[in-house]
Amino acid sequence: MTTVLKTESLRKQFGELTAVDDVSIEIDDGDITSIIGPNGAGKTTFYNLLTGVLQPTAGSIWLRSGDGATDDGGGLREITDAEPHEVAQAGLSRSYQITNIFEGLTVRENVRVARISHERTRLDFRSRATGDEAIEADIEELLELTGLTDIADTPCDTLSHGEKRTVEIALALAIEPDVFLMDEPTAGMNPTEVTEIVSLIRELDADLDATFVVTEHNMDVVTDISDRIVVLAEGSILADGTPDDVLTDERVTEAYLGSDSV
Amino acid sequence: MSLSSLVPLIGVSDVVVGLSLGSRLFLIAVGLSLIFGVLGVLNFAHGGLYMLGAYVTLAVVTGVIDNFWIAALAGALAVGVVGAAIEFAAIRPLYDRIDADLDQLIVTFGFVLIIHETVRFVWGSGSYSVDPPALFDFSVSLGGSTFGAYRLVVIGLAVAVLAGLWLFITRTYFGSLVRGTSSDREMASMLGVDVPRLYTAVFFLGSVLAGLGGALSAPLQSTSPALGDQVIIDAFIVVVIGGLGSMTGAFVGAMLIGMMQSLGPQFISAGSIAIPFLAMVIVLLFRPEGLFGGIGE
Amino acid sequence: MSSENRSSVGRRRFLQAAGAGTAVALAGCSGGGGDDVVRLGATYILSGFASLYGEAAERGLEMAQSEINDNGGIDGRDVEVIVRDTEASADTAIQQMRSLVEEDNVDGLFGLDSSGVAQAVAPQAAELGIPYMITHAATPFVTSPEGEHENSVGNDYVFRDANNLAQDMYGAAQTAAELDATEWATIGPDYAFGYETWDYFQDFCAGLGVDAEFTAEQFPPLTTGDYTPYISSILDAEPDAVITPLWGADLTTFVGQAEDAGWFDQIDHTLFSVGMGTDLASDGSPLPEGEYASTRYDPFVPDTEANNSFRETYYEEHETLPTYNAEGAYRALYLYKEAIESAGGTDPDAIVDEFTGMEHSGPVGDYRFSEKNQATVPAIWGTVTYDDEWESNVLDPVNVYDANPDEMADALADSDLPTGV
Amino acid sequence: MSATDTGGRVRKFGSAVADGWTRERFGLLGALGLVLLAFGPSFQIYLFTDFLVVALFALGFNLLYGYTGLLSFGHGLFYAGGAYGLAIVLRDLGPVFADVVGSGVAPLVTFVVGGLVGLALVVAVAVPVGWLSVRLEEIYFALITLAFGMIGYSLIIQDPAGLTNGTDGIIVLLGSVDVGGESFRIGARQTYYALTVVVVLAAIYGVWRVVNSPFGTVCKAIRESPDRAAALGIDVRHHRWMTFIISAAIVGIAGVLRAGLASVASPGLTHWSTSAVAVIATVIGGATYFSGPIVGAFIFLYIRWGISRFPTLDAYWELFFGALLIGVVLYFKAGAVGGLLLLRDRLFGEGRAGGDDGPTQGGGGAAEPGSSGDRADDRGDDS
Amino acid sequence: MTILTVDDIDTYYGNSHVLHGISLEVDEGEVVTLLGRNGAGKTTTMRSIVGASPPRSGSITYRGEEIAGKSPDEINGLGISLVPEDRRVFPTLTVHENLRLAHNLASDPRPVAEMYELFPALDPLRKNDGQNLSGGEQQMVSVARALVQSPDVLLLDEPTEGLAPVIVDDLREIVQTVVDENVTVLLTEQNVDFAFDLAERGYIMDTGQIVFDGTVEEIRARDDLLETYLSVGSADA
Repeated sequence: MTTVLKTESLRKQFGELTAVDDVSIEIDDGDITSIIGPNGAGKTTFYNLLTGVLQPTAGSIWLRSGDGATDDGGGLREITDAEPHEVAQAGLSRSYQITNIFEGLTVRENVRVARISHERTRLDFRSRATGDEAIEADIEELLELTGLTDIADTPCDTLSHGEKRTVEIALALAIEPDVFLMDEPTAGMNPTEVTEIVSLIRELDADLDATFVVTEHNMDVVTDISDRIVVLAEGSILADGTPDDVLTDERVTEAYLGSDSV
Repeated sequence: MSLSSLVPLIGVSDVVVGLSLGSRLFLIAVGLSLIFGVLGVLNFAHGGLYMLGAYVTLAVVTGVIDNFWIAALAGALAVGVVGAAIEFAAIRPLYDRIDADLDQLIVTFGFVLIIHETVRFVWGSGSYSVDPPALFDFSVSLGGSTFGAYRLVVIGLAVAVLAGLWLFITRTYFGSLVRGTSSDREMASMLGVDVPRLYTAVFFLGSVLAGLGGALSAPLQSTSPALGDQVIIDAFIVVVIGGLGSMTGAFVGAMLIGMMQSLGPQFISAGSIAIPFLAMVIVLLFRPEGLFGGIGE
Repeated sequence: MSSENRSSVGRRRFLQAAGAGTAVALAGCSGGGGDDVVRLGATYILSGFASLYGEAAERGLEMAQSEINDNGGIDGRDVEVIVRDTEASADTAIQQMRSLVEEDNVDGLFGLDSSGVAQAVAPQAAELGIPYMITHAATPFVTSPEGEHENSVGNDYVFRDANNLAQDMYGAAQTAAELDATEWATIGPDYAFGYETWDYFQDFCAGLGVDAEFTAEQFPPLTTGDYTPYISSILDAEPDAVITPLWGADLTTFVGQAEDAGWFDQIDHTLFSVGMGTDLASDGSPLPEGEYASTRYDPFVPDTEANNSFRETYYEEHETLPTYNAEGAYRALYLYKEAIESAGGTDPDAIVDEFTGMEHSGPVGDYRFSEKNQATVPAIWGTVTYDDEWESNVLDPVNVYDANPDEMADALADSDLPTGV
Repeated sequence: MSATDTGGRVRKFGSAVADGWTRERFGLLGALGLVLLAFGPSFQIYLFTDFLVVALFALGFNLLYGYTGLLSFGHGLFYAGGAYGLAIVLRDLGPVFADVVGSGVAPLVTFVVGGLVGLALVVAVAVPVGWLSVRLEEIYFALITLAFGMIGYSLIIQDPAGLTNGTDGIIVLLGSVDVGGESFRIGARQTYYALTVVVVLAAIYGVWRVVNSPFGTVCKAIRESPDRAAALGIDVRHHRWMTFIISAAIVGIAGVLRAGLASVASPGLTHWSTSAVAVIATVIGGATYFSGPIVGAFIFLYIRWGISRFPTLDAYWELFFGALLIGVVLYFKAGAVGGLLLLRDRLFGEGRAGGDDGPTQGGGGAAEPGSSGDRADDRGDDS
Repeated sequence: MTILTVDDIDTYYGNSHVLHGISLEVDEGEVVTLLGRNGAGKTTTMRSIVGASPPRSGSITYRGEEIAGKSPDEINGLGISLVPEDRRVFPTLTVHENLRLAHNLASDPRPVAEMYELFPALDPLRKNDGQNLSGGEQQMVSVARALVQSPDVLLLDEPTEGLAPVIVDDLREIVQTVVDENVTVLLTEQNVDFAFDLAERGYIMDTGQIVFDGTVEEIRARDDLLETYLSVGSADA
């Protein structure tokens, strides 16, 4: 197993509040790692640090470099102060807890934007957006993979919530990330949609050579998909290990159920 | 040119004029800033409301009662009512939109045109002058220069408005409603604040201040329909420099710009009117929250 | 308590407008020409800081229009005038002018208040092939043939029935010569007219041997709200006298603020070059008594039947003395009447031919158009005095300087500025 | 993709240059109309030329507003930049060119050089101004562009460099070309109309290509969600900057044409109230449609002209546009083009799934024009 | 008698379907708890009741009156006050201003002074700005701000979250005092001990639905429920 994403003593302070406190974590290639924790545990802040939306107060973030240019011995490159788009270009992609897609565009156009970005043709002013056959073929493939082919030409603002969540994932996948962060992929879904998305994630994990980091409230989903679970509480890592180990950990149960004895 | 060689050139009247220009700007800007701070609306029509205040004052003074102070009060209140009506009819429906702030800017720009044309229709295109209240209609000589006594009155009134408004916002119950709602609209609403009504009230208050500014400034300038278009841009500069939403900022920003306008012509012959805009750009780039921040600051 | 400069012609404009609308429809069908009216287009500032000039001009042209139409029209045809707003902008003025010529098929144009606008408009008159009688804008460059000076835009189609800036400054320099003042300053609007006034004044002073030094100048932008900073700056220079071409609402604002700043106590003489265009129209009296002002037409000089009856009729209707704007516009209609009647039709080139070198007489007196299409009217300067009978400021005493083109040219011999006469 | 035949009607210009059978037909009809107009009444040619110029101005403005969501209140700066570039070259270099290339073709050479200088000037200004401005968003972007526009305005009217002739502006006389005994005036009504048609159509085609290029697609995505775009590896600020420059250049071309048409480069062009014309036209036409600013400019100029036939109304013409602007923003945010498309859907029953509410009644009170399908800007040439 | 009835509501955030047909009832004077993990829909249920996230379908009646669709301030005016999960103390208002604001908006409030007796720790902080308070202090202000309105129904959303155990004990006592005054309380908690101490009945929520309802004793007796829906324990275990 090689490490593809690593944080070292990552800390984020908002005024007096320490949202993420000294988090060091190494994510292994090909794993599905779930990050869970009660509300306010710092999961979203952690994501925002990883993706460059927030700058850490202290600590560093490292990502496996696709182009071989590294500045440490382990094939990793530091992305601590990178801007969001630089992080994405470096190979870290995310989906959002609150659906964040290009609502006014069709499903196909959404994916096209991502492919254009990935293929670095985004500053091409002159050719047709639809003119690159390789990109169009990739789009078809991605739509196929995520099961969106039938609704490819529907404007996203008319999709159901579940369909939008799927587009969200398709977008994140389209830039062929090394590491794929999913922030509550099942948020706001009905049970049928949840089932569908879980099987999609499983299929993707099987088909793609990507690493997944998932936050999730739905424990069914977590236990279903995870190779490894990391529990955050009050900004720090409370537990880290296989699902079996973590879910039987007493401290974890207490953190969730709450207890005067904590 | 060194600073020491400049200083003797600045006379007492330059300072008084600068402060009175600043006071005028403050009276325009403070309502604009208040409305932005609480409602998040950048009211392009604020200059129009200011102009309307001057016209109503003029109309009252010439047609109803020959008392400047009563007329100014009437002007301020009438403009407040107009402002509240604008908020109620055209701005309120936009609060929940996704890109509300630009829509609101465009709608208030529509009112710039409507107020301007309505004023022209009623009062014509000509310009009017209003005499200062008789009590202050004389010139003061100080340090070798002469200026109208009313300028001092305006400076005093601006300080009084700042103080009054500051006390109102920080010391009264209504003020705490305004501050609370501006920081967390939904929580205020869940505690029982009728937020739309409060917004209308704040817009009314901001408009009253615009009207009052127009009324009090009327004796210092000629009143014409173009007045609103000129002052709104100055007001934008002031609130950006002072910090959108900050009353103290509006005051300091206004005084800075006032002094620039007063001294500019003496030191820079060409390009002087670009300087306030340059200041605005610099503040926007390096300190977009302005030199002061926050409502009630 | 307050002074007011307001038009009362709105309603009449509306009636006229309704007429214009129908006329257009007809003209559209018939392709223009062959109408039973003579249609003229006028472009003045009807909105904004200088709208009072346009409004005064409207009074004058309406008076001439009704006189002419009541007396058999022009060769039996009624005269109709379509008035448009230039908004003091060259862009708008040119658009209005094209619309008047191409949409409304007017037979001739007149008007223009702003010098800057006039300079942009002049070449358009030639391009559209339509005579343009300027009645107010004073820049000499529109009656200075193209090529004479780098700014010259004069051409065959552009005429001016009022005196120009050079004529006016010729009078100003003569006035200066009689005053006990050596240090001079100016405060003028920040555009060509402001600068040209100062340039001509200095050059005429030099050319006429006036003992004068020019020590300070301020050019605030148009529609400045508060002139006080500029006023302080001039006062700091302590000149003996100041000449100011401020006009429109700017002048009103300036005078009020200058009084507050003690201007008229500290400066011996102030010469208002556009003062009487504003002063008489308002019911207040913005110009302080005892200062100097020029006019391009004086309601009491010359003391002729034409002038006296014009003044009386105008006063009866509007309860105010006629300004030079009113007189210039009034006379423009008579100029067109005379040209069309003697040309026997409304062919633009024929009208232009008639205007060229025409000798004419009106309230302003007898004059002719010079070879540069400029009316040879005298410069008039006088002392501002309040007249109880007319309840208005008038010029008294008034000095008439016969602005002889040759003498003016001599005075400017060392200058590169053209006389435009 | 849904049929574009009927939608093409409101996209006359986009269609006129596009492939496809029906588009070709509409293109031909449009071209015929444009040619026929050249023989119309002189003033109508002038008015239509004016419309084309304002349409290009608004289209350039909307490249930034409609496609990246940045509302500029300072595009008058670039409108004026083009105009002054041309005017200064005509004034100062016209005689020089006459000496170099001979007086016969000099006016044409001067005009072309002037136009290019105007364009270069605009780009030279837009590069730094844009770089600084795109650091800000929303209301702050509107304010900083307003400030930049007014800095330009101040410098033009105070003219510290002695170039702009202050408040009076610069007279623009295009002159006549004499070649082999034939002589024609560049500024003559038909000539200038033809020239404007060619330049504006070419510019519109260029914009259309940009909008439908990979770059344009990315811009649309940025408009919809900047942070999402960044998370896909798109440098949002850089894209906005590039768009700003292209937008300014298009507006600069419009400014060059404006100066020749108006025969004057006046400082009013820089003033924020001129920038507002682009805002008005775009909002009225519909900012999320490619053709929105063009239709908006048409409505703006022809209503304006209609009003001008009635001087009493004319005196208060801005009142109508104020009311129209408020009405459109409040009740019909998709603008005129959105309205036409909705009408078409109603008439021909070409609604599509989920479009039953129409574009103005999005859920939660958020009336997003983008919620309608059939958005001209979003369609490439695939169909 | 029933004071608050939620009947088959569906609530969305935009397109996101968060509540799927939630129904519950609360009797006057009763303490009812809503249990469930993060994201189960507890907060959204609270927000639906107070009008901050109105349901798209279904009805909510308070004392027999339909309140779904009323604005938050109207609902508050009927006697329902919420202590939100994230406290939401007005940051630029002092403690006293926070309380006075709520006090003045209520039709029949308790005296503000009473709140300082109930929360003695707040007394010395009267003039401190909301933004300068610790998390526990903010929670006290938030609860006091609701109590000062003397509501008939008090909604407490995760009141113990992030509080030190000592403060949790204080809070329990205070809520108990209020309950003794016959105020109806609807309480969401992840801290089940706290909830069980106070509540008589409870609903368990998961993924936007009610999966169980019963008395506290019934819930307590069902370890499987606790495992499945409240802890992180394996669902399919």
